[in-house]
Formats: sequence, C-alpha cells, structure tokens
Amino acid sequence: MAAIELRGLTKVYPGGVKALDSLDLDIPDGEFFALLGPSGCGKTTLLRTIAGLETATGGAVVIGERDVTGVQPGGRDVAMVFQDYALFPHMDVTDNIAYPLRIKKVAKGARREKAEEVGARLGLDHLMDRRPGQLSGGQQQRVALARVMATQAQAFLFDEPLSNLDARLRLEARTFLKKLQRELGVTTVFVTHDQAEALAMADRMAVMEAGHIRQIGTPVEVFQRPANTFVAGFIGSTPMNLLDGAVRGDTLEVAGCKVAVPIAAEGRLTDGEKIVYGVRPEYMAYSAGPAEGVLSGKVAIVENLGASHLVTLDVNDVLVQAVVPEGSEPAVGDDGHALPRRDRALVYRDGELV
Amino acid sequence: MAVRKRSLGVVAVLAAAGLGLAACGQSSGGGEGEAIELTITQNAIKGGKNAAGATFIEDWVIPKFEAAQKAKGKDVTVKFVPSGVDDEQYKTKLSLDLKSGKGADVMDIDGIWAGEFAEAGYIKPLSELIGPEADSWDGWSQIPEAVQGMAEFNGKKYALPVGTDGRVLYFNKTLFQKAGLPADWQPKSWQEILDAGTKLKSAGVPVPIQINAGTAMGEATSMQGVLPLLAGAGGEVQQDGKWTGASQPLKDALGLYQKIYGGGLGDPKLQQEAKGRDKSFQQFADGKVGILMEGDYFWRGVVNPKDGVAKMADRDQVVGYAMIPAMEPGKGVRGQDFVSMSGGALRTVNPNSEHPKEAFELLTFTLSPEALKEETKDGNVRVTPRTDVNKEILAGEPLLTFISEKVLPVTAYRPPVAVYPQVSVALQEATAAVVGGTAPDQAAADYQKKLEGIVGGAGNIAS
Amino acid sequence: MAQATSPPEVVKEDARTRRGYSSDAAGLGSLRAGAFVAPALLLIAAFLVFPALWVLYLGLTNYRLTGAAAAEPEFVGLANLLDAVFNPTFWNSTWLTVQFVLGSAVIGQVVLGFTIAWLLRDRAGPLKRLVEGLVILAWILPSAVVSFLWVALLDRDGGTLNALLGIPGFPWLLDHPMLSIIVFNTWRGTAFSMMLYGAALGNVPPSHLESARLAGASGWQQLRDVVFPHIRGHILTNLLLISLWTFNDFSPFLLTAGGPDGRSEVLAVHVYKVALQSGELGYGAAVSTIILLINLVVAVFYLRLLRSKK
Amino acid sequence: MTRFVLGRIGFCTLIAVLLAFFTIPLLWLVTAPFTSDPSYEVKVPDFTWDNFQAVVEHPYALPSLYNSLVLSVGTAVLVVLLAALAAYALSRVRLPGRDALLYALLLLSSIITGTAAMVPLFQLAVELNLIDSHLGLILILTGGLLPAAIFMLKDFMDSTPKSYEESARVFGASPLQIVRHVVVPLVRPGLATIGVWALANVWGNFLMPYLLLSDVEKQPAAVITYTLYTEGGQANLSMLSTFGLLYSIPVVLMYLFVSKKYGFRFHGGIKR
Repeated sequence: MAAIELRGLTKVYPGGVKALDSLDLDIPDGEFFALLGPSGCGKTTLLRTIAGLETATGGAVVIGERDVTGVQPGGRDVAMVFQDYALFPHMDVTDNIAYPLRIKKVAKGARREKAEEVGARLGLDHLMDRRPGQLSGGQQQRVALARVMATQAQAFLFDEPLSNLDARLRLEARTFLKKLQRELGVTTVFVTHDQAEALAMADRMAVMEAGHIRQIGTPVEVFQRPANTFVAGFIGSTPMNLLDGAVRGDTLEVAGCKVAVPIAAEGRLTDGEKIVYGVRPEYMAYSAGPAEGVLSGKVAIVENLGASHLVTLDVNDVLVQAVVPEGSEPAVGDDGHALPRRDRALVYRDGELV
Repeated sequence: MAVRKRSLGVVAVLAAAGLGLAACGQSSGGGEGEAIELTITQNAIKGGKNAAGATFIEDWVIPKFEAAQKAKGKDVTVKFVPSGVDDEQYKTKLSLDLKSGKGADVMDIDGIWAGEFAEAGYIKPLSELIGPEADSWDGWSQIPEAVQGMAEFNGKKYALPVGTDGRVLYFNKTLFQKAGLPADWQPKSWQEILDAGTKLKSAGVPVPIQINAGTAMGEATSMQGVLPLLAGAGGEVQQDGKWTGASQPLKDALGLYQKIYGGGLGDPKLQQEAKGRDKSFQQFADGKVGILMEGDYFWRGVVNPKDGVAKMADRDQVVGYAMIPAMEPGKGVRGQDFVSMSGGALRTVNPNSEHPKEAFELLTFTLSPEALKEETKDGNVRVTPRTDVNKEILAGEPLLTFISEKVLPVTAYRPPVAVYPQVSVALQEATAAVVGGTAPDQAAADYQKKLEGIVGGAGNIAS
Repeated sequence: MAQATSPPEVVKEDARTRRGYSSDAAGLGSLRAGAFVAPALLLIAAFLVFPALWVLYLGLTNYRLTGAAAAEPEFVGLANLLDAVFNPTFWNSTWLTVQFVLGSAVIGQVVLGFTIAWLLRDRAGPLKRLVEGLVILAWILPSAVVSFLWVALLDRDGGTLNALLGIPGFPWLLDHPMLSIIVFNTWRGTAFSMMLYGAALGNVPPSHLESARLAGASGWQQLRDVVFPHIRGHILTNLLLISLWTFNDFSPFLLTAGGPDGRSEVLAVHVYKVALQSGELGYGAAVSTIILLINLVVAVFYLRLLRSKK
Repeated sequence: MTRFVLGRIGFCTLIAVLLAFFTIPLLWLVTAPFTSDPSYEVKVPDFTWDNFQAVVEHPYALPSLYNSLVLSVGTAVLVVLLAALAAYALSRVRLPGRDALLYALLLLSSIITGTAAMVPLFQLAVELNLIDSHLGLILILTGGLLPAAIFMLKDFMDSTPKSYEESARVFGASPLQIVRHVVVPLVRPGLATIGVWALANVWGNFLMPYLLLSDVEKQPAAVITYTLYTEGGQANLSMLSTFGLLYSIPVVLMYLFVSKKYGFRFHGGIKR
C-alpha cells in the first residue's frame, strides 16, 4: 500500500501534442481516487504514465516514496485493469489470474491456490477452467479484478473498468467495486468519463480538461462547489445553469431578472462587473406564482426524470432549467418561476469560482 | 576475376560476423603412402537416369580399381557422386563446381561442352595436367581419329572419349508392308523419303514421318533433325571457323521440313509440345509413326523390349533402320551419299584434383577393354570408343554394328565452341518457323540475322 | 486544494535507466527491438541483399557460365540492358508476363479467392472444410507434382479434360498456352487470397452489413459500399504479394517450357532459359534487374493506391 | 421465396463447379500410382502395389523424403522464429525507415528466387563453407523467404490489440516473456500459416538444393524426382506418379497437423 504523488508531470507526444501539462497530484495511501474528464482530456494518459506505459516527458511519478519515473512498468509494483480487460484469450481463468504470480516465479501449486482463493472471493469458483471467450462481460471484469488482486500490488489502476458493461450491470459493479476497494484498502486510481460513476465511487476525484487538472476534491466538494465553469458544466446528471449576468448593486441581474447574491459570493463582488451565475437545476424551487428574486419565464420543455421532472423555462430568451418534484409539474406554455437557493448558487468571474 | 575478388572482401566480413558455420573443409594431403580419396561423377544414378552406368561404376569399377591399387601398395578409396537431372542442370552444377575449385576428380561431360569448358579454364589439356602419361596411354591407338577429335580443342586432348553414337532413320516394317514398301528400305535421296511418306499416308498411317523440329525438343531438333539434313544438303553449321548463314544447304534442309510438315506428312503440333519427343517415342511404339529419325539411344533405351521406356516386344522384327541419305546421291557433306551426326560423352580429370595421376589411372581404368566389356554386357551394349572392344561386343547387335560400321565413317560432329548452344537454338527456331508456315528462304534469312548477333557480327559468317 | 505532503525521498535514477526506458506496448525500446530484428536482418543481409547486389553487378558484365567470358568477365556497362530493350523476345516475354500477372493473379486468384471466401463466409462444417482443404491442397503440393498433374490433365490424347469435354486431341497447351498457364496458376495460388479474404471478411462488423441490408442494398451494393472499403488494405496487400510472386513464378516452365515458340515464355522462364540453358548469366542478371524495376513500379503503384484514400 | 430458392441453386452450382475445378486435376495423382502401366489417362486403377514396391526399392527415393523433411522443417522453424521476432519488433517499435526497408527487401527477395542468382548464391556458399550442408542450405533458403514472412507477420501483429502486452508488462513480464506468453499464442494461427507457407516453398524447391548439395544422400525429394526421368528426358510414369504421391503426402500431413494443432488462417483466429 502506498501513496501516489505526481510532481510537475508533463507528457508531450511526438508531434507536439501536450497531453499532460505539468500536473501535481497527491493521492494518499488507501484512497479510491477518480480521474474524470471528457475524452481526450489526458486522463488515460495520466493513468498510463503512472503505470509506466507512457514515458513522462518531464516531472516525476512517486509511488510509496519511491521515484519510479524511470522504472519499467513491471518494477513499479502497480496493477492495472484495462478497459477491454486484456484477459489472455488462450489461458483459462485460473491461468489468467495466476499470470502475475507466474511472472514473479511463484511455484505452480502456490499460484493456483492463490488464484482459486481470489477467484472464490469474487464468486468465480465455478468458472475457473473457462476461457475468457466463454464468459459474460461482468464475469470477465471480475476475472480482471481478480488478476489485479492476485498481484498484491501497492496500487491499482483501473482504466474505465465499467464502460464495457451494460447499464444495469454497471450499477451493480459500481457498488461491488467500491466495497471491494474498501475491504482491500489498496490505493486505487480509476479513470472514467462518467461523472456519476466518479461521484458515486471515489473518495476524491480530479476533473481534467486538455491536459490540466481543473479541480481536485471530494465528490461533495466537486458537486456542490465546482471550481470553474468547466467543472460546473461537466459534473451533475443535469448540467448546472450557467447564466451570464452582471452585478447591480447588492443584487445580480441575470437573464433580465433580479436575483439575490449567493451567500458564498457575498462581499466579493464589485458593482457593475460581468459574472456568470451558476445554479444547479436541483437547487431551484419552482413555483407557478411569482416571488422575490425568481427567474420568470414560460415553460418550454418538460422532461420526465422518473421521480422528478426537469422543466426548461424560457427566461427572456435564455434557457433555465429546474427540477420539479413528482406531481407538481407544469404544462408546456405555462408561466413558471424558479427561485435559486442562495446557499447553493455560485458566481464565476472569468470562469473561476468567486 | 573481378566478380570473384569483389565478393571475397564482403564474404570475409560476413564470415567474421559469426556466420562461419562449422563444416568440414576439403580433405587435403597426399603424401606417399597416405590414403588417397578420389571421386568420380556422371549424370547417372541408381534407380534412375543411366542406372546401368551408375551400377557399373559403383559395383564394378570402384571395387576393382581399389583392389588393383591395393595390389600396387596404394591405399585408394573411390566415391561415386551420382546425379540424375537434365543435362543443362548437370552442366550448370559442373560449371559452378569447377569455377569454385571444387568438383569430382573424374567427371563425365558431354562432348559438346569441351570447347566452352576449355575456354573457361574449367578443364585443362591432359598432357599439362598429367604429364606425358596422358599421351602415351595405350588406348589411344584403339580409338578412331574422328572419335578422338571430340575430345580435342585447339589441337589438344582435354579428355578421353567414353563412346559415340549415330543417327539413322527408323521405320516400322508392319506399316511399311501395309503401304507396300520394302522391309529392307534404304532411301537414296530425300525424295525417296517423301515418296515413302506419301505412301504411308495413303495407307492411313497417322504420322508418316517424324523428323524433330522446333524449340520444344531442344537439342534433339538439332541432332536428329536440322543438322543431319544440313549435312545431307552439303552444309555444316561451322566450317573452317566461319559460321554458315542463310546458305543454300540450309534453305534446302528447311525446304524438306516444309515439304513434310506443310504437306501433311508429319504432325506439326507434336513438334511444339513440351513433351513432344516422348510422345513421338510412344507413338512409334504404338505403331502410329512410319519413319523416325533418331539416334541409337532410341533402339537401346526406348523401344528396347527389356527395359525401354516405350517397350516394343517385337522390336527386332518390326523396327527397321536405314542410313540417312543425302539430298541426292553425292550431294552430302564431303560429297557423301549418306550422312549422320554423332555426339558422345567425354571423361576427364578435374584440374582441381589433388591427385591427378591417380585420377587419370582411374579414368583409363574405366576405359580399359575389360571395363568396357563389363559395362556393356547384359544388354547394355553401346558403341564404345575402342575398336578392339567394339569388334567383340557388337557382334550380336545388328543395329550397333550397322552404326559402327556404316554410319560412323560418314558421320559429323558439332563444333565444340561456347556459342554453339545459342546457334543451335537459332537453328531450332528456324525449323519452328518453317513448321509454322514461314517460307524456308525467309526463315533462313531470319536465322542469319540472329546468327550475326550471336557470333559477333557478319564477319564471322561465311558469305 | 491539493493535499500538501512532505517532499518524498526521491531516489535519483541514473541516466541509463531513463534512456533504456521505452514506451511501446511491450517495453521493447529501440535497442531490444534492434536485437529482435537483428538475426533476421543478418541472414537477409548475408543471403539476400548481398547476393542480390551481386546479381545487379553481374548484369553489368558479360559474364557467362562457360566459355572465355566465364574466365575473364568484362564490365560492359548498360550493354546488357540495352540488348534486352532492343530484343523483341524480351518485350514478348514482358507482355506475356503482364498477361500472366493480370490474368492469373489480379483477376484469377483475387476474384476466385474472394468469391470462395464470400460464399463460405458464415458457414461452418464439412462443406467449408472440404472446399478450403482442396483449395489449400493445390497450394501446398510441390510444384513438380502439380505441374505434372496439369500436364496429364491437359494432355492432347489421354488428358482428363478432353475426355470430359469430349474433344479428344484438342491441344490446350499448344493452341492456348497462356490461357492454360493462367488457369493453372489461378488453381495453384487461389488459397492464399482465399485465406486472406476469409480473415478480412471476418473483421467486417456484421452491423455494417446489416444496416446496408436494412437500407435495401443489393448483394453487389453491400460488397461495394460496406465490404470493399473495409478490406481495401487487405486487397492491396494481397495484390502486392501475389503480383510479385506471380511475376517471378517459374512453374509455367514445367507446363509449357515457354512454348510453343515462346508463346508462353514469361520473364521468369525467359531468365531461366537465358541463364541456365544458354549460360548467359550477365544478360540474365540484367533481365533480372529489369524485372526488379518493373516490380518496383508495381509496388509503388499499389502503395499509392493504398495511401491515396486512406 | 423464389429468390431464395434461386440463390440456393446458384450457390450449390457454384460450389459444385469450384469443387470440380479443384478436384479434377488431382484425380490422376490418386489413380495412376495404383495402375499397372499408367498413362496420362485417368483410369480406374487395378490396385497394384508394384509401383510402390519399385519406389521402395529405389535407393534414394525414401531417404530423399527424409532430407526434404529436414530441410523444410528446419527452414520453416527458422523462418517463423526469426520473422516473428523481427515482425513483432517492427510492429511495435517505430524504427526509422521501417516500411521502406521492408518493401525494399521484399523486392530484392524476388531477385534471389530467380535463376540469375544461382551463381552468387553458390559462390557465397562455397566461401562460407556451406556447400553440401543441410544447415547451409537452410540458412540460404531462410534468407530468401524472410522478407515476405516478416511482411505478412507484421500485418498480423499490427492487428492484435496492444493491451494484452501492456497488461503483461504492468505485471512485470520481460519483453521476451511477453513474446512467449502473450504474443506467440495470440498470433499462433498466423505463425502456423507462415510456417506451412515456408514449408511448402522449400518442399518444392529444386534448383538450390541440387546446386548446393552434391552428396546425393543429402538431396531432397524435389531433386530425386528428376532421376525418374530417363536419359532421353522421358518420364517413368509409374514411378513418377507413385513417388509424386509419396512426395505429396508428408506435406499434406504436416498441413493437417499444423492446422489441427494451431489453427490455420489469417487474422481473427482467436477472438475474445
């Protein structure tokens, strides 16, 4: 078990594409850490650089107080689950799980024993002599996990471990993975492009964009207080309302309406400056009648989210979304009013949280 | 040798780079009383090509020779290196071996290769290589001048002749009878051949006359086709160092082809087939060919009732033979009435041999009377180079006696020079053209043009 | 935001590990990759490149297997090349080779190979194994044997083909020598294309075919719009290899010996006749050089095609 | 419905024609050896074993098959081994000028298979003392086959996912271990294909073995086949057909063995 530390990590591909731009990151021992971002943001490159599959152009990778920047992947004492699991198609499940031990020259009997033990723990005991081709996606994923567990490495690296599963299985696997990580207590870094997955599983997470880390924090921090408009727009199953506005005395003018300054921004704004006002649809109180500090407009779209509805209001040609609980949803064309929660609304200046 | 030198440096580097793979070097040595190893090669192999020849060397020559040497107090072992491929491939292999300073101590070559091998320095005059013993060999007196000539180049003897052969016209007596032709047929002119052909044709013989033509049969077209005809018309392919171009004899020879294949007396398609000659043998054996121009090999190796490739159980009764007539009596080469062509193998000592004297002993041993008699017994009779031997062994062989006594005195040999094979191909092409419908004069003119390219300009062609 | 930790004790790695470090999938690195390639390259250098360059050099001499020119070959420069260029036999051979390659490789093997692969693409069981087995059999049997089989098949009198067609005496090898060797080589070489296309078709995603079928595409349209774009690379690689092989294929000699009268004397046979039968190695080497140049043009042509619409 | 039936009929006809096309030339090979006095005709054989008897008694026929086996298996193993290593490295590491080099070698290999190369190859063998040695011949034949083998194998390697190797690498496998444990099993059908290709190539090769091996006891079947022609160049049909059959059987058996054991096809033999 070990902490992972990145110092000024830079990766430039031949041809000049900067995949990682001087990243610093500390992941303490035992943490379940998520790397989140849209495709092409550098999160997989970062993971592979930690694994040693990519060479760092600059900076250092330190695992368990040991600088491994120049160390071959096999010498870093990490284990990795690949997006396609990379189970060797010509080996059965036992051999696949035991493969890392074979490399470590563990005797045949001992490694079979270990493989069976780990396999049993993951509920694979009846599948041990099958080939990967004969397994379902979920089973393959568990074999890949078992193989990683068998290594007893200091850190686990998961590259999109759930993306090859179908939606229902993914939820199950999510819970399973989190539980497993808790039990094993091994430092784990996983890459995902699904913010819900990151929020659900990670102890902490980093949101990346274009080779930079845009925010590091717990899921709650990242969800409630996105550090910038990029993170704000990326996190959340319904994207945050990000509305252009301006400071008008002690209120804000947003989409032609007057709203109160959020608590977090109180005393930090100057009159007349342009800002972006951010509030999640979940943090809006919808009502049919007008009130002080609401955003008022006509209902344009109503989308069913199951237990609630997402209502899109046309507020002076600006679209504003609010989540409305079951049973009180309006009809398209109604007048509607949405009151942001002052304690949850945020103000961004030049894209950064005020 | 510029080519060779260039290579050596690179080769040395490669060898030094670790590719020098273990393989035993050639045995060396040769001091007094030391064991001597000799090798002898022929394009013959047990269980295949010339099996009898291979058996003779392996089972008779080698033990006898080794024993004879032992009696003289010498420890000599001989190894036979068999081969069973096309002559061209055998020749290629020999050339490469000789060029690289390798090869068997005693080797057989075709008589026609003597010139080119000598020019390339692959073989050396025997007197240079062996010393005076070569010229004083007692066998020379038994070999006719003409046969000795095969082994000579620029007036020097490079080898010993192993044997010779001759070409005749074979005919099927059964078919002849059907066509009302005599069983002791002997044409005296080309016209008589054509007349016989016409009669055979009207008697329903599918292929009245088969005289090899075209390139597919290769050298067989030259030896059993255009060259005897050329000789019959009074020409030679090379005379006094000058090549024969589009001369009248050539036009006449090609004219005969035109009469045969243009007049429906032969099968033009057969001449083009890759295996046409084999087929002509088979057809003759099947009684479909009336007259066939072939060498004595045909009698010995093809229609031989015992082990021929196209056996004819009744060969001795059915197959007749006659000398090849000149175009008209007296019109043949050297004013002869009858003509033929001969070839034959040579046996010589490899200049690279470490024991040339012993090799020469082995060579002469294989051509001693007792060896030749042993070799030719049990139905393997052929015309040997020695008249003393021939007298004995040919007694019961009417055809070979016929060849030895009637044909060899009038025969001719091919010029033993390096470009001959290309000239030969050009001749074959000329016959192919005529069989294909080109006029003989035109084909002869085309031949001359090609010849100029081959032999280095019109200056080397007799006008 | 980032947690502050005390700076770790950084173990300074030496420069060598960093240089030897590699980022390819298997961690080979240039050095080890070089070691992997070296044995093959060494053999190729010794037994391929070096003799091939030697051949190119021989082409500039009047070297012969026997005769005076064997003992003292002279440098003649481009004389051999010029001889070839002004030699109608050479041009005849070149033209026949073009027919041979187009007919037997580009059309015969590719079309037949693809057809078989397409027909059998989603089949399994004995029929597929039988057809594939027979096609592969024709490919792996020794050429000395198969050429003899075809001589027997096409024989004028006793040949099976004439017996089947009821035209005894029809001389296939004489009247249609090129057709004969083209069909023969198609028969012999189809296996390679069949296997390659079989594999390529396996890689065409079924969903693409299905969506084309849903859109109402006919069989031909499916091939044109879905299959061919997908296996383009395979087709061109295959074409390149079989064109080169066919170009240098010597087996027609075993069937027709180049005849009748040179009507099936493709370049490889021409070189054999010139070099081995006439012993004109200098000229033969020069013709080999020309063959190399033609092959180069063919290869560049395919590579252009391969890159053009990628 | 009619369209389906028509398609079905068309398919069956096409398959029948194909089967006929590929079967008919082979008929002679299976009938002539069992016929007493075979001609070019395909006849119902009289099932004689005399021809086989004759081949067995031939002093060089059966040993030559063993020589063919040594040469072709040796070459195939060497080609597969060296080509696999080289193709893998070339597929995974960008060496400068890689593609140009491969194409150049591929083109040069066509010169080497030509007749004109016999003199350089022969003299090279003489200088390196590789004449009359199976090993020498194997090395020379391997050199000629390698470029095409590398070319084809590289295609295979390019199409296998890299994550397998990366995965093994993270577990600490060395490059050679990765090749042995992961790459070779993954591309095994490809290796088998190249192996059989090389094998069949050498099995039929005549000119090089003839020139480089003078000792008849070392010569392969391709050379010995020639001895079944007579002095005049005529084929001994009964021997030739019988030996042809015996000469074909090992290569067919090797193909069956390889295809059974390792699979025999291009890409996609093993899929997840």
